[in-house]
Amino acid sequence: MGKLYDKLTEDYRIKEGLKACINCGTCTAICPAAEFYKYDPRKIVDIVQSKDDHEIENLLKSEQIWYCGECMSCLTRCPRKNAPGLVIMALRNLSMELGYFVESEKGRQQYALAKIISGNILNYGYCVYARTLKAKDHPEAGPLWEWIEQNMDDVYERNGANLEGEGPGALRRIPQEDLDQLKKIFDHTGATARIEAINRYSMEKAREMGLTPDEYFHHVFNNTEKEHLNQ
Amino acid sequence: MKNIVVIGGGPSGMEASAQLHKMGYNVILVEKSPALGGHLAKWDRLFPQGVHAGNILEGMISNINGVKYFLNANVQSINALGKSYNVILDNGITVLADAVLFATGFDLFKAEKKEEYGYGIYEHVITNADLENWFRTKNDQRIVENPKRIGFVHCVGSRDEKAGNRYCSKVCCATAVKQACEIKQEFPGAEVFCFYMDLRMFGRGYEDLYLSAQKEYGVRFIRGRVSEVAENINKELVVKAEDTLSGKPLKVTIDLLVLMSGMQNCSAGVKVAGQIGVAGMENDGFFETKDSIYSLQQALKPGVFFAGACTGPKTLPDSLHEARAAALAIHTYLQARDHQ
Amino acid sequence: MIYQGKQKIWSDYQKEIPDDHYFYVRSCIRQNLFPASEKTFLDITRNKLGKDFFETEHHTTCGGIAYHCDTIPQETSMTIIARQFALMHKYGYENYVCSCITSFGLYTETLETWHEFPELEAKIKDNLWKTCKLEFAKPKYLAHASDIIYKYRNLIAAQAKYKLINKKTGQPLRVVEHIGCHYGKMFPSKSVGGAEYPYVLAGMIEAWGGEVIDYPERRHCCGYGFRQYHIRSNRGYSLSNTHKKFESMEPYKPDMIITNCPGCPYFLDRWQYVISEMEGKTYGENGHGIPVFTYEEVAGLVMGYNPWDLGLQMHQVGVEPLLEKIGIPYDPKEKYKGPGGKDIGRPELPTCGCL
Amino acid sequence: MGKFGFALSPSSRINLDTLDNVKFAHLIEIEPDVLKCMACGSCTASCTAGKFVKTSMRSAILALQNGRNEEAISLLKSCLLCGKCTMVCPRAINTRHLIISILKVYQ
Repeated sequence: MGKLYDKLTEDYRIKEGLKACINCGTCTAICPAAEFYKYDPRKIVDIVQSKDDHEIENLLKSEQIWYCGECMSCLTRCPRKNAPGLVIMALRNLSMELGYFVESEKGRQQYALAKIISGNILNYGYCVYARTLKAKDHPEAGPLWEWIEQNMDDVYERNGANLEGEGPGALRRIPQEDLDQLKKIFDHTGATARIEAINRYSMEKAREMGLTPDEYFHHVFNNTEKEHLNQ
Repeated sequence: MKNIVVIGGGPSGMEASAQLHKMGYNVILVEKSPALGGHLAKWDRLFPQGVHAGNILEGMISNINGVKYFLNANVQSINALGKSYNVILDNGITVLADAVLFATGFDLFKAEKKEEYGYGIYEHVITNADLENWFRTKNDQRIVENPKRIGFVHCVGSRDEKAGNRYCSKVCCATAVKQACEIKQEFPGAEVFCFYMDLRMFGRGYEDLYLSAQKEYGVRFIRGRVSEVAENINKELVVKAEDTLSGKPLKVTIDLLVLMSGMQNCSAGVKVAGQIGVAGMENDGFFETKDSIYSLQQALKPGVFFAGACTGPKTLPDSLHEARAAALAIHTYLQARDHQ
Repeated sequence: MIYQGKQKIWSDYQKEIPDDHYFYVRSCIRQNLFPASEKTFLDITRNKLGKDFFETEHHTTCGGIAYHCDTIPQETSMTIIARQFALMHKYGYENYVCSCITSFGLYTETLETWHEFPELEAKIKDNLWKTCKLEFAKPKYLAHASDIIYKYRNLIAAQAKYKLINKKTGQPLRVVEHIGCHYGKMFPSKSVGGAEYPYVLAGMIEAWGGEVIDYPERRHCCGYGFRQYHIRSNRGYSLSNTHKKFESMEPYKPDMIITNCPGCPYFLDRWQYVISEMEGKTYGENGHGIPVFTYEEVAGLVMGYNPWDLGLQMHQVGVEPLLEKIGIPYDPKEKYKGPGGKDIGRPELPTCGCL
Repeated sequence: MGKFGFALSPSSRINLDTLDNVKFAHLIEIEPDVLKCMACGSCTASCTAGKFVKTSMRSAILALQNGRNEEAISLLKSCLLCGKCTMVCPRAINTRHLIISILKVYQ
């Protein structure tokens, strides 16, 4: 029926995660996001299955598709074997493909996420990496992390890691040939294109907001201004 | 005289036997348990008007006067022999039956399979059948004195692909509303909640039952399927659902939770039927009838008939209608067979 | 709670876990936050139990966190996973064990999706050849590292020096177990014990002498939420979900928490610190927090490892009260020392001073 | 937000354990028909004010049952008392009268 809906159904996560929803609410009942955000996974799935392009477009530009934590608790309980969490992933995917993600405050955070996480994978072969984990960005890591950051080599050695070392072990330096293969995989399977698209749309948005790339990063990482909480 | 074997001594089996006996057939009724009555014997009162199950059952038993029946008896083997069926019971009796009627009824869905509801794990979670038993005997330690809050969960093992049962069990909504009113009679001070997805109050008098549950008994209906039940340190139950009408997650702590277990085709019946190639349908496990509108009492195999819940969830009156229809269908079949 | 009811369910979800010969793959988060746990895993399996767990430096992240932060497409994570499987095959292994729960969930999801959509599997196979020139293979058996410790729990108990018992009272310690969401919630049949009453950690706790606590929010997510943590302004989500769990477990007075997920022990540990800073509230005894452990750390403790070799100094919530409860000796002066006893100072105490 | 840059979020979950239903009990005394609502939405569908401002009899009754009294009042404050909802209610609730009673009890 709708073009956006058809595009969504190309995603294997929609094929797997959306049969007919009966609106029973078992997903929302235990959803960690539904209690704290203006978020109801049941309603999102219902909008998608309505196949209404106008509504789906609104959804792709909305804050709500970014509230899910992808814990997949919904999948355990759905009596129709649906996975609202997988539906969300497909929506996010399409929102980024079409550049709609920059229309929402939470969607704009993809810029920072791509920089941090995809950056770590390409540079080091890890999703998170001690050298890039800064106490100033992670005050919750406590005074302990400040100490670790200041004594990183010693702390990791004492804890049996092989930080930047040769051969196997925790936090070893992953050989360049393997990082090259990861890069090839990124290029070949759309991850590089994804990063480029996120950057392109984000920089357009940054210009519109009158922010430099660094300011934009800082802004999306640290600030939210809209009311996202469900009171 | 023609022999007819009726398998299952619940309401449909008894009613069909009584009718066939009156028509002059030699009926052999086989019941696997020690008493007649099936699930009816375990029930206290019946919706919509609260008639006592015991009174109905008494009438049925007196009505089968003259029918030969065997209790504690199982069909050991059954096989086609020309146009008849050779039925051997485990008590040594063998019958060459001109027709076989499956009135094997249903098994209650095993509520412990819905692990997230904690039946058999949390002390104060019971089923609809457990509650009927308590209404009759007042003996169940899981039911505390003067509960403050009581919940009913509709669709347990029904409308649930994960539980393997996609279909609606038809009678649970009315049963839940009936039981909600009855428990409110027992504990007038308790708050009672029904968690439902759709209220299927389809029969005569059912909608009135619903209305009276709301207005006379103050039962609160929450549209949302229960997602999780947990036990707190006081052994109370923490129930989570979405109030889908307001779109918000909801939590309530209760003292007693009643799971409305749905119906499944009787596994013992399926085993017997399998010996003569009569099987449950892929989509729901209930026996396949000759068609879905006109010949509901006939199996695909000639000489094999059905009555009651073995072909899908049914109310008690539905099952009794089917029992009479099955008796007539058998009679028509045997007359036509003799003409050939 | 009726114990027999749980046993019935547990018996329905038992998986056959091969005894030996595994290709071992690390977790991004654990290498950074709990490197000693992975070291202990390999030490116990290889040196204490004499099993074959092979590791190569050529394996990488599975991309799981990026996938769940939605920064890489599904096809990318599947191809990275195919590369990991290909390495396993290349080194002659058939059993694959990963240290990460996100990976375990993603591997399982990937294998199931390939099974359901063979054309996708063919595409990934082609991707793998084009990008890495590696031969496509699938593991014969996929395990999470906690499955392995579960499998060996009685062998570990046989070598144990300590039990999860309060030395003074003789009573079993009251243990909260927290299972990573992606371990069993997506594919309950791939887990030990199922999604609702997982047994993988409960089995260890029982084998080592402790008592498992069942509290109302036991099944609730720790609140990691991927993007809900990695972006600073979203962390209220993560914090609030952990808070919900602690409020729920508080009346049971747990002595300790065991987890099998990389992120959960970090969040359950650090959010206690944040709650104490924000609200002035702590959940343990005498104003302390409740110490949170990985399963390898607990295995190591009962086997008599030096607590500081297990990396317990990388926890914000202090473990000393628990060590004393069990009767495990430790040298407080050694806690924050660098390699070879080198003095590298020590972290400042949190405001409450007592975590 | 303090030094962390984020804070604990308030729960939006409906908690029936802490529900204060004294006022609702009072409402039931003077308007017992409020219990007859089956949330069909006929009232909301026909609402004159609802075309312009978020107004819903059905949602208001539900909000009262969940102890969200302010929300209920806000869902009724634009009501014109035109009575169309009374005409369409399949349970024959005198919704017009009910609205007046709600305002009396809750304001």
